[in-house]
Order: sequence, then C-alpha cells, then structure tokens
Amino acid sequence: MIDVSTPPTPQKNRSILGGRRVYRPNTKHIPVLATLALLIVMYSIGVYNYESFGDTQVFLNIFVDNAFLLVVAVGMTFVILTGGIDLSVGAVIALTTTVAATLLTAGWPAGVVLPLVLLIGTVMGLGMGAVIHFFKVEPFIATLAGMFLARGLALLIDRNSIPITNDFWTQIAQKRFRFDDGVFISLNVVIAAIVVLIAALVLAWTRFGRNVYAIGGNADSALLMGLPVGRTRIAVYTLSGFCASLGGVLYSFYTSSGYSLHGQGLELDAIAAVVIGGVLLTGGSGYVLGTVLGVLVLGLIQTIITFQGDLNSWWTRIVVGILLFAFIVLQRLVTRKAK
Amino acid sequence: GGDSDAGSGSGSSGGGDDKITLGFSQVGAESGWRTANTKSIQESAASSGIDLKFSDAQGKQENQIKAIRNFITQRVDVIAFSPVVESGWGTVLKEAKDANIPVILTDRAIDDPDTTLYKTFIGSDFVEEGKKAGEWLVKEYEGKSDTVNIVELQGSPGAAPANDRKSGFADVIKSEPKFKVVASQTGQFTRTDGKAVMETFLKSQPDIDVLYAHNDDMGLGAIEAIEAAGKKPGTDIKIITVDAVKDGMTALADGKINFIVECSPLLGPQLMDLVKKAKAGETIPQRVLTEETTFTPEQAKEALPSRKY
Amino acid sequence: MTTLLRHRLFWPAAVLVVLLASNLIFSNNFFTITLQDGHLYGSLIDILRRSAPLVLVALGMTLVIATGGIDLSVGSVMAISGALACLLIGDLSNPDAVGPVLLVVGAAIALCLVFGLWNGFLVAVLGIQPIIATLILMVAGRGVAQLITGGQILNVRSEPYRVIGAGYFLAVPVSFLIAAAAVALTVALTRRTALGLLLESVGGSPTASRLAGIRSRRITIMVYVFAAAFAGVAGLIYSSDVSSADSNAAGNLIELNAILAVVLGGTALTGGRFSIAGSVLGAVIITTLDITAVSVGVPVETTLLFKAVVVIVLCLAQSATFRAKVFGRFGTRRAEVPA
Amino acid sequence: MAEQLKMTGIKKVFPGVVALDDVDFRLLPGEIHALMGENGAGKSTLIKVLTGVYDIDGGEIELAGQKVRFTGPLQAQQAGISTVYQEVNLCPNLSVAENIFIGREPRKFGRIHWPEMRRRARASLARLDLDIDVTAQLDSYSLAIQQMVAIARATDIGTTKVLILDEPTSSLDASEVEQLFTIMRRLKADGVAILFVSHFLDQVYEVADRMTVLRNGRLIGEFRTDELPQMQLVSKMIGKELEALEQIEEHARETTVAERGTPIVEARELGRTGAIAPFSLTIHAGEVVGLAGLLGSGRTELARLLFGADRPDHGELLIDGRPHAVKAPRDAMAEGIAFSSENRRTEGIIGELTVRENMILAMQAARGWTRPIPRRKQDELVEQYIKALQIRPADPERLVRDLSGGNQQKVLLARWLITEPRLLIIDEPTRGIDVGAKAEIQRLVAQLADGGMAVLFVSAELEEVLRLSHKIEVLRDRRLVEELENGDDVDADRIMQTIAGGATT
Ligand SMILES: Nc1ncnc2c1ncn2[C@@H]1O[C@H](COP(=O)(O)OP(=O)(O)OP(=O)(O)O)[C@@H](O)[C@H]1O
Ligand SMILES: Nc1ncnc2c1ncn2[C@@H]1O[C@H](COP(=O)(O)OP(=O)(O)OP(=O)(O)O)[C@@H](O)[C@H]1O
Ligand SMILES: [Mg+2]
Ligand SMILES: [Mg+2]
Repeated sequence: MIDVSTPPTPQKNRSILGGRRVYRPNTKHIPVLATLALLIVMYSIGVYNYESFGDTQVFLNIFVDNAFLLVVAVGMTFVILTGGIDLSVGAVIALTTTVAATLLTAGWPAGVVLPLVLLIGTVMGLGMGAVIHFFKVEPFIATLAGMFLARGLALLIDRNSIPITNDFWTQIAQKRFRFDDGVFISLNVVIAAIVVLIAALVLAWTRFGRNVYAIGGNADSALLMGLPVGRTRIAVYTLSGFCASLGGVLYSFYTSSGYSLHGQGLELDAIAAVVIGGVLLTGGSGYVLGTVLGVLVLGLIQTIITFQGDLNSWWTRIVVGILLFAFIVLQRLVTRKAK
Repeated sequence: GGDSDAGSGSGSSGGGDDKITLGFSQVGAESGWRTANTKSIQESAASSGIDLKFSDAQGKQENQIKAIRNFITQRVDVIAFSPVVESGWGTVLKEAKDANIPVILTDRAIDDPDTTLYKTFIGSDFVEEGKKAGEWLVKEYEGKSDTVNIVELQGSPGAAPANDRKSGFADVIKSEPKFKVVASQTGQFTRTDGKAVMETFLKSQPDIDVLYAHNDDMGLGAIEAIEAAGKKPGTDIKIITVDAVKDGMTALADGKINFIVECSPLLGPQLMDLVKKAKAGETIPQRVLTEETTFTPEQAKEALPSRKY
Repeated sequence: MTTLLRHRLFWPAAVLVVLLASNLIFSNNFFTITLQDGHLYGSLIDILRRSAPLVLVALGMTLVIATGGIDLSVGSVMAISGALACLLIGDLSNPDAVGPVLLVVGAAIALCLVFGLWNGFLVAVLGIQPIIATLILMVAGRGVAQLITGGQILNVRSEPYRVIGAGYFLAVPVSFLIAAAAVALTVALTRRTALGLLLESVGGSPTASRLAGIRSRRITIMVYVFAAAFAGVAGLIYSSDVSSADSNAAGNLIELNAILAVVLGGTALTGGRFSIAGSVLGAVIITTLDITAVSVGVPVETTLLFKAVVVIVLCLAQSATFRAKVFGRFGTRRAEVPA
Repeated sequence: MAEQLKMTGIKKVFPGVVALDDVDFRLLPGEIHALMGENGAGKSTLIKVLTGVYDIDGGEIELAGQKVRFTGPLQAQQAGISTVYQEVNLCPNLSVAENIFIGREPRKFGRIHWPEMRRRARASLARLDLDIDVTAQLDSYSLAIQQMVAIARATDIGTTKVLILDEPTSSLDASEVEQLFTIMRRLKADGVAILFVSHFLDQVYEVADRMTVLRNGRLIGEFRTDELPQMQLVSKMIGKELEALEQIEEHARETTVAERGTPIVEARELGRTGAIAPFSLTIHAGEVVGLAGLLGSGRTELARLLFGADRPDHGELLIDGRPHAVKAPRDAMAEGIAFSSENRRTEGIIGELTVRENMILAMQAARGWTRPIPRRKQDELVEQYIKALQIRPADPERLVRDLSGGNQQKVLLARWLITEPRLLIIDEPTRGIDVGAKAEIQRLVAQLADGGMAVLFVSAELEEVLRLSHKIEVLRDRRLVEELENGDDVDADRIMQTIAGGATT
C-alpha cells in the first residue's frame, strides 16, 4: 500500500479520458486503482503464507471457477451503472441450466438448445426492463418477481438435478487451453474474457455505453437532454438477462448439470463484486475493469479460505466477513486519502 | 456451547511426511445433522492421524468444485466430499483422476455414469429411508380399511433428501388406495417452517391421521402446532420422521413421535478406514452403506442414553 | 371514491383482501376464530402472529431505506440474538424465573444494538456503500450465530421465554402485541418527533440536508441501530416460537422479504418519503401469501410461481402508469421531471 | 412570414393547478422571442409541453406548418428543437465534453471519436469565451460554468431550427451574457427561431424582437419589444399598476451602518488550498457585505468557508471576537449564521418534501429531532413567509419539486429567514426570481439589515450588489483583492475595473 495514493495513470486511461492531467490519476479511477493495489497486497499475503499459493494455476483457477460469475457481474455492471439492480440473475442461471439439461436429455441438438436458452434469459430481461420502464415499477421489485418466476419455472420443470451428457456440451466443458505443464484455462474463461472486453469497449466507446452512464448520473436530465432513456434502460436489463443466461450456459459447462437450485444467492455475489470494484450503487460511476477486480477479490477470499483448510463452517463465514471488511475498509481509506 | 474447535489440520499442505492428507469438502452447516456429520469426520480424522483439509461449500456446488480443484493443486492424497447436488461432477472429478487422486463420496451419491471417477460412495440411501417410513405406515394400518389422511412436510424443494424421501414413501403407500396424501408442502427442513405449515394444515385439513416429515426438526415444529391446536401428537395424529437426532429421539421416547427412520451422520470412522485403504491402493467396494436402523418409542428409550448427537 | 382509489395504500390493501377472500373459497372456516385453551385460535390469528417477525424487520428496514440505505444483515442479526438468548437461558439455574430471562433478553438486544452501531459506523462514518457495509455482517454474522450454537439447534425449556413467540396475553398472541408496540413506538418516534422529517430529508438529498444543518451522520447511525434492535426482537420471537435457536434457518432470506414489504408499502428504495403503515401492510401481505399458498394447497413446485404472480399483479396494480394504460386515464403526467 | 412554430389553445393541468389555459404562442424564423411572466406564470411548462416532457391536455402544435406532438425531448430534438431547460439539466458524472456531445458524439469506425469530441467541445466553449478543461467532470465546476456548458450544448447543434433558452442567464455575469447574446444574434441571422426566457428586463430589451406575456397560465398578449415600454411590460406581467416597481427604484443604499462595534464574524487569513487564497474580512451587525467578481472568482468558496460547508485549512475564524472552530454547517448555525446555496436543486431544496417541511427544515435541524416544532407554530411561520415572499401556489402542503423555479428559490430563502440568523449568507438569492419578487427580496434584505442582521450577499448581478451593499469585497482568481466602501464614488465601472485588475489601490 506504500504508494497507492499516487500511482501512475495507466496509459490506457490517459488515452481515453486523460488529456492534460498526467500528475494525478483521474479521481474516477482511484477506486479501481485502490482495488487493484489491495488485491495485489492480498495475493502477496496469500503467497507468503501458503505453500504453492503462488502457483500460476492457483491464480488461473480463480478465473476458471468464476467465469460464470464474471459474465453475470458484467451484465450487472450495466444495470447498476444506470442506477438499477437485477436480482433475477441467479434464478435465470438456474432456469437456463434446467432448460438446457432437460432439452439435451430429451435429445435436442446442442445447436438448437444453446441459442434457445440464451434467448430465454434475454427475453426475461427484456420483460423486466419493459415493466420497469413502462410501468415505473421499482427495479428491485420487478427483478425480484423475475427471480421468483425464473426459479419457480425451473422448479416446475424438474426438481431434481439433471446430468448433461450431450457430447458437444461435455466437449466444451472439458476443453482446456494448456500453456504449460498443468497450467491451463477453460473455454469458459475465454468466453468470459471476450464478454469483459466487449463490455468495456461498449461502455467506453459507444453511444449506448455513454447513455448508460448518463442515465446513472441523472435520469431526469438524461431525458431532457434528449437521450433515449427508455430504450437504454430496457436494453440494459435485456443485456443483463442475456449475460445471466450466458452465465447459466457457462455454469452448465462448469457443472455439466441442470438444477433448479443452481446459482442461489449468486445475485448477491455479483452485486458485491460490482460494488467492490468501485461501481456506485446509485449509478453513473465505475468501470468493467473494476468488476473484474471485484470478482477476483471474492475469488481470492475463497481461495485463501480453502488454502487455510482448517476452518469449519462458521469460521469460514466469519473469516470471509473479516477479509471482506478489511478489504473494503482499506479500499475506502485509500480512496478517500487519494481524493 | 460455542467451544467446538476449528478442525484439526495443521495448515501446511501434504507431502513430505508420511501423514495422509485428506481434502474434505462439506456441503455446509445447514442443519444439526450436518454439523454432527462434520464433527464426526473431524474427530475421527484427528484420532486416526489423518491430516484433514476441511472446506465448507456453504451449500453451493460451485464452491465445492472450487474446493476440489484447490485440493488437486495442493496435491492432497485423498479427496472426499458430500456432493451438494447429484449431477455435474464429471469435469472436476476427471481432473482429480488425471492427477491420480482417489475420490470418495460421502452421504450423497452422484449420478455420473462413469463410476471410475470415484473409488467408493459411503452414505445412506434416501429413497430407502422414504420406503422404510412407508412400510411402517402400511404395517401400522394393516387390516384397517378406513381412509388414512396423510400430510407431508417436505424438505427444501429440489434438495436430494427431500426428493428421494418423498418418492420412496410415495412408492410404498401407493400400493394401498386407502392412503391419501391430502396435503404436502415444504417446511424447508426447519422447525419454524414445520410449525407454521402444520398450523395451516390443521386449519385447512379437517381430518389428519398421519404426519410424515422429511426430518426430525420439521416434525418437532409440527408437534408444537398440534399441541397448540389442542390435539395430542402421536395419538390424535401419528407422526413419522427421518434422521433420529437427539431431540427427535427424545420426542419419540415421549411418545410424541411414533416412528423415526435413522439417517446417521456418523460417517467419520468408516470414512477414515476407506481413506487409508484408498491411499494404500487397496480395492474397496463401490458402495458402502452406513449402518442405519429405525426406531420405535421403545427402542428410542433404550438408545437415548448412548445417543451422541 | 376516487380519493380512496388514489390513496397510496389502496392497491396493496385490495390485494390483501383478495388473498384473504381466496382463502375463504378453499377453506370455509378460514375466518372462524374460536377460543382454544384460553386463547384465540384461527387462521387470522395465525396471520397476525406469524407476521410479527417480518413486521419488526420491515419497520427497521423502512427507516434505513428512508435514508437511502439498505440493511442486508437483519437475518444474521436475528440468528445471533436468538442464539445468544438460548445459549444464556441454557446456562440459567432456573430458566422458568421471569427476571433472569428478561435479563437475557436484554443482553441479546444489547448485542444487537452493538451490531447496529457497527453497521451505522461503516455507513455513516467510513462512508461505505450500505449494501456492502451490511453484507459484511450478513456473511460474518451467521457465522457468529453458528459459533454460538456450535452449529447445532439449541433447545431451551423456559416458560417465560416461550411466551415471547408462542404465548398469549389476554388471549391475544404476545408476538403480535410486541409487533404492535414496535409499530406504535416507531410511529411515535418518527411522527411525534421531528425524526421522520429529518430522515426523509437525509434520504431525499444528503447534501442539501447537511447544508441545512442536519446531523445526518448521527441520524444514519440511529436508523441502523433501530433496524438491528428490531431484527433482534424478531430473532427472539422466531426462536422462542419453537423454543430453540436454529442459527441456519433463523432470518434466512428475511432481508429480501422485508425489502419487498417496504417497497410494496410504497416507500421508494431511493430514500426519502416513507410509509410505516405501508410497510406493515406489505409484511402482512407477504405472510398471508405464504399461508395462502399452503392453505389452498399450491404444490411445492409452483409455490414460487404463485408468489411471483401475486407480486407482479400487485406491482402492476400499484403502478399508476399501468392502470392508466389499461383502464384509461388515472394520472396525467407522463414523465415525472422536476420543474 | 410563416411561423416556424405555432402553438394554439394549449392547456395543461396539474393536479390542483391549471398551469396553462388556452395559450397561443408563435415563433418566427430569425427572431428572438422573449417569453415573459412572473414566477409560476407557466413559462417553463409551456416549454416542456412543447418538447414533449409533459403530455398536452388540449391544443395543437405546428412546427413549420406540420402538426406535431412529441412524446419526449428526444423526438423534439430530432425535429430540430434544441433546448436549455431552466435548471441545469446535465449529467454531473460525465465530463464537460461529453455533456456537450452526448447523444450525438462524433464517431469514427462506429466508435466514439474522443479526441475529436474534445477538440470540438473546446471550440464550442471557446465561442462562449470559456477555456476550461473539458475532460474534467462536470460537477467539479461551479453552477455558472455548468450553465455555460448547457448553452454550449444547445447552441452547438448545426441542424437547430428552434432554440429554446429557459433562463440561461440566471447565474451568468455580464460578460458571459454578452457572449451568449453574440451567439444568439448570429444564430438569428442564420434564420434560427429563438425562444428566450429571462427575468432580467434589460437583457430582454437588449436582444428580443418580440415578446409574449403570460400571467397565471393565461396569455396576456404578444408585443413588439420596441412598442412596449419596460414599465408597461411589468404591469402586464404583474397585472397591477406600477407602484410595486417604483418602490424598488427608489430604494437605494440610503441606510448606512450606524455604528460598528465588534464584528459578528471576522476571518483572519482564512483560506482553503485549491479553493480560495487566505483572506481577511469582517462583517458587522446591520451590515450588508457584497461579493463581486467574475464567474469562478471564488465568491461561493469564500461563502462556504464562513459557513463551514467546507473546512478551511488556513487561518482562523472569529465569531463575536472569539476564535471559533467551525467544522460543519451545524456549528455555524449554532452561532446564528445561515447560508443559502446558489445551487438550489442539488444543495438547496429537497424536492419530495412539502413546502412547509422545506421551510422549517433548518430551524428543526437546529432544535434537534427531539424537539419538534409544534404544528401550529409551523403553520404560522410558513404562512407568514409564503405571504411575505409571495410564494405561489400558496399551498404549504404542495411538494416543492412541483413549484416553479423561482418559487423554489423563495422557499429556500424562507428556510433561512425562519431561523432568524445574525449573519445571513445568500449566494445568488435572486436567481430566477421575477422582478416583483426580486424587489421584494431586496427590500427584505435591506430591512433585515436595518433590524441589525448582517448579510453577506453574493450575486452575479452587479447592480444588485451595488444597490444593497454597504461594503463590497472584490475577488479575482480566487483571491480577495480589494474591499470598497460603497460610497458615491463607487459604481459599476469602478468595480469592473477592480475585477479586471486595472484599478489603482
Ligand atoms: N410537475 C408539476 N406538478 C404540479 N404542478 C406543477 C408542476 N410543474 C409546474 N407546476 C405548476 O405549474 C405552474 C407553472 O409553473 P412553471 O414552472 O411553468 O412557471 P414559470 O413560469 O417557469 O416560473 P419561474 O419563472 O419561476 O420559472 C406553477 O404554479 C407550478 O407550481
Ligand atoms: N474559469 C474557470 N476555469 C476553471 N474552473 C473554473 C472556472 N471558473 C470556475 N471554475 C470552477 O468553479 C468552481 C466554483 O468557483 P466559485 O463557486 O468559487 O465561483 P464563484 O465566484 O462563486 O462563481 P460563480 O458565479 O460561478 O458561482 C471552482 O471549483 C472551479 O473549479
Ligand atoms: Mg420556469
Ligand atoms: Mg457562485
């Protein structure tokens, strides 16, 4: 944490938003930079304390194990940037995996099932967005209803967990990109990385992306400025629905199963990741990169707990809480000081 | 009390010395039963000199997969886990297999057709438990022809024990048309919900003869509701539950419950034996059943003093 | 008539009436109240009794939400308070003496106050976003509760303690009386003093409030303390109801239900204006919904769907825009843009 | 000439208020047309009805002969109507450049061309004679700059046929106003039809060709500027004869401070790095101190330091001669200091509370939550100030956000007057307030000062400062450069010179 208050502005940021100020990071970047710095500190502590924590694969596993969360969190980032929230994502994952598994078991070809399940989440997102926009229902409630609906449907379809034995699915699930002996990432990671990249580009370089920020900054003003507020808002929930079902697909690759209880509480993890990454819950401020870091923080905490290896259930929770606390408070203090 | 110590592992990873390292991923701590299960494993690991790496999945499959993957990277000697769900273990277990780490399933089975992915499965058979409950009921009402109105308190919707205990029970009683399940709702495996749902059953169902609860806790909650309604549990309404935790056994001994199907959490000693054998490369049977029985009030009175959990 | 239709709480109340009426169809003695062993007995009494914890939690949540915050930790606080109470009562030499039990109850609530202070400190002093600040306690708190109970269900045999959740006073359920007292206290506190106004002001605009000389920090801390205290009482009722502490089940997901209740009652999550009556109504609706699902025999697989449908219907009924679009003109404004 | 825009029989009803009743309005290409009326007359509502922010309850709109009805500002904008709404309606979290271009960003290969956007933003601000960092976040700038940015946004659209400016000059200085007028005249020459709303009659007479007067939501008439003398305009707006106006004119700074004992507030080398250089200043009871300076010269910063809204990091503050640590607004309030912010929308009113609640807020905050002001007392106070400040509608239970801009400003002022402060700091108190009410407020300030209250008066309007102040503090580049006793030798020119840095001291 030595020098976090004045880290150099990353080259990339300068080209996007920098301009003339070189001596000080843009205040908007501080939360992200602080998170990054603290993440490195935390990782170093892990490496120092646990044997083989420093293995490349341990680090890569965080991505392998959290690819679906990352995708969902990216969708959530858009929603939160507009000042909304999407509680349905975990349930949409459950619905996606259940439908996919059911249809695949029934012998449908993967080429049909895949787009179909992606469509399900997208349509649900579209529906929630439309209700939120047209009927002025609070996002929290609209998406909570969406959560009940999606999980309810999943439960209705099948209350048991369903194995996926489809060849295509298992092949993808077991696809590995190996770099070195025992060092690999899964296809999920690649997909998640692509999603992150696209999302970052969309947010920084497209009108849609900027409208998202504008709405989060002040939706009334955005409307008066002649921005397509309604369209953007609906699009954002649609996008989140899509990301959730894509997350569901990744989840089904990851677990090769469909189950109505998959992804329970995942919405909270996604929201936490986004907020830890420095996105303001009130909207208008934050970056996808921050979300990636937020997911890494959660993953790293999980990894540390596993490496510790002698925590029983309640100590696990308490330690997760303590680590979260330490991280967030430090992040807050660093950010405050730098500002 | 809150004195239970944190595991027994030393914190350093396996290898080096000849101590066996066991990576164990538990479902969570969602019930007293589960905690007893954890305790049994931790205690028997300590007493048989096995270095235990314990990880709690907080009820999430993804956490469990992560944990297993971490065990693999840490190169533990044996991996054991109680799967949160039945499906979806192929990928990660293949990784374990590739890394030559034997895997033991505890408590719950998985449905992967490739049985070479794990060495053995030790645990109870939930369908069988449901059947035992049903068989007792059939015997209890043998020779009577009046309709028997049954209400059922299910576990959490979708959870394997809930699904299997329901279907096992249903399979047995469907042979006789006099058994009628008039209402079946989830009590989420908890006392409060068991009580709440039973309260409503008592008002919406005019005539209840039998209560079948998927675990003791829901049954215990239901007993309170029955008493509050001015009825006598065990007499006015016959009660069957599953688990046989201490509180349940006490109620059974008091005659408030009529029959309990045991589902033992004390897998520890059996598991440690298997771990040693797996490490030594001995052949072990694919399926090891835990020794489980059923209890009537009389048996409960006998067993209670020596009950551990 | 139109003023009645316009009233904020008309639609939630209407939904409640419909729910109750639908019960009548399925169980004809739904509205019968009899005297059983010297206390009132009947489905309506069940609703009152069982709403109590949710009403309490929703009350605290209302105040927190009014300041623009949110409290996710209420469920964990419930678990802790029940666990601590049961642990301490287990150690009493005479658990049937009223005095010591009252002391124990006081101790449990005092601990909750500390947790409330903690949340308030994170939010108001350190300036951490409420959702994350309270997430810490949500995660760690349940661990603490499990630590207290050792992961087991702690049984207590204490007649005075049992009274809190399962007892009757003058034939009326004590838990209902407690909830009613809490409602009265909250109403008095917010509407008889200036607290309500200051809360709404802080929630409406923190900056403007500060410049108007409001001690927003102190007020923010106060509402979190309130929320925790009420959650603590709710936890006592919950555990006393079945004379045991189950640190896993206690307060599980209650934060979502409480927020749902608050929003159904017409308080916006963005803070500002709040309605205590609305939140109470919301909590009663949710409880009635759960009871209704059981009493009309909705199959387990469809319970969630059933809940989703009711929530959606209620939201749409409450949305003036929806009514305007479907039933003709009720409201005139299209966009609510400040002048 | 054919009308560029024609509105006929416009009607708009809000619950409880008829905001517009059968209003006709037309706008010719190549003219600047002023829309005049008191606070709450319906000017902003007419504009919002036109651009589709509100639904119309009756009437028709024609744009270039075509019947139109917009469902929202987006459509209006696409049809060539570009608007600056009354309050600054921009996104505080975006950069200045983005605020100017969002929705029509320059693009290259389908993606936003940031360097080009920044370049054009700088150019467009340069036209308003403003040189600021366009990559900085909007809310790091003062309200005046934000207003300029909004103007830049609206005037930069090449395809604009109708330009609507709702009180764009309310917090601008004379020179900025001039810049704006230059641009307006140029656009007018290009054939753009411009609708201009302002409460500054001088400005209206300077640029407008014609004007339409509204009163209480009704059309009074349409006039050529050169045919309607200022006095008559006012009487048409107010609907009364002209005594009210006379009173303003005659009230000058005839009152002088009787004696100056210990100052209520004394700043000794008080300062805050990055905001304002250390300054020294005394304010006595019964004294009106005016702050003059250009936009961004640090007037607001100075005022905020005295109130404790920001923490000083230099010097000390003496209250009644004793050093005092003013760390938060509360501390200042405890010493009888009040501060009404220039930014009423984000730092002033609380929109979802009622007029009554907004008014008593500061007093209640000072008393603490345990001692609520009795309802009867509240009603009395509120009624008194609604009357004194002519707040319309005179309904204390109406939500403040439903009030017109000028009336919101009055509510804010009332909030502080109710606390009966010893020192009242008012930053742009007459922003967006109509002539009648402005006179009222000025008289009130003078009256309060006569009654012993000290006032620190910040206004972009130099005339106003000159008229009211006993003493004028001139700021330049965030530094207090001179203090002028407001004698006969002090006039606008003299102050302008000081501001410009050319005066001999
Ligand atoms: N959203 C609204 N809801 C209810 N009433 C409103 C709303 N907007 C405006 N009004 C009322 O309509 C009337 C006209 O307001 P408007 O804002 O058009 O006045 P204005 O002429 O622009 O005044 P000002 O000079 O103060 O800006 C006022 O009485 C106001 O209270
Ligand atoms: N010309 C300028 N260049 C850069 N920044 C400016 C300029 N003018 C104002 N600012 C910004 O405006 C902010 C507020 O200045 P301040 O409020 O003290 O000015 P003021 O004298 O009150 O003027 P105003 O009439 O704009 O309120 C400052 O923080 C500064 O960042
Ligand atoms: Mg206006
Ligand atoms: Mg200013």
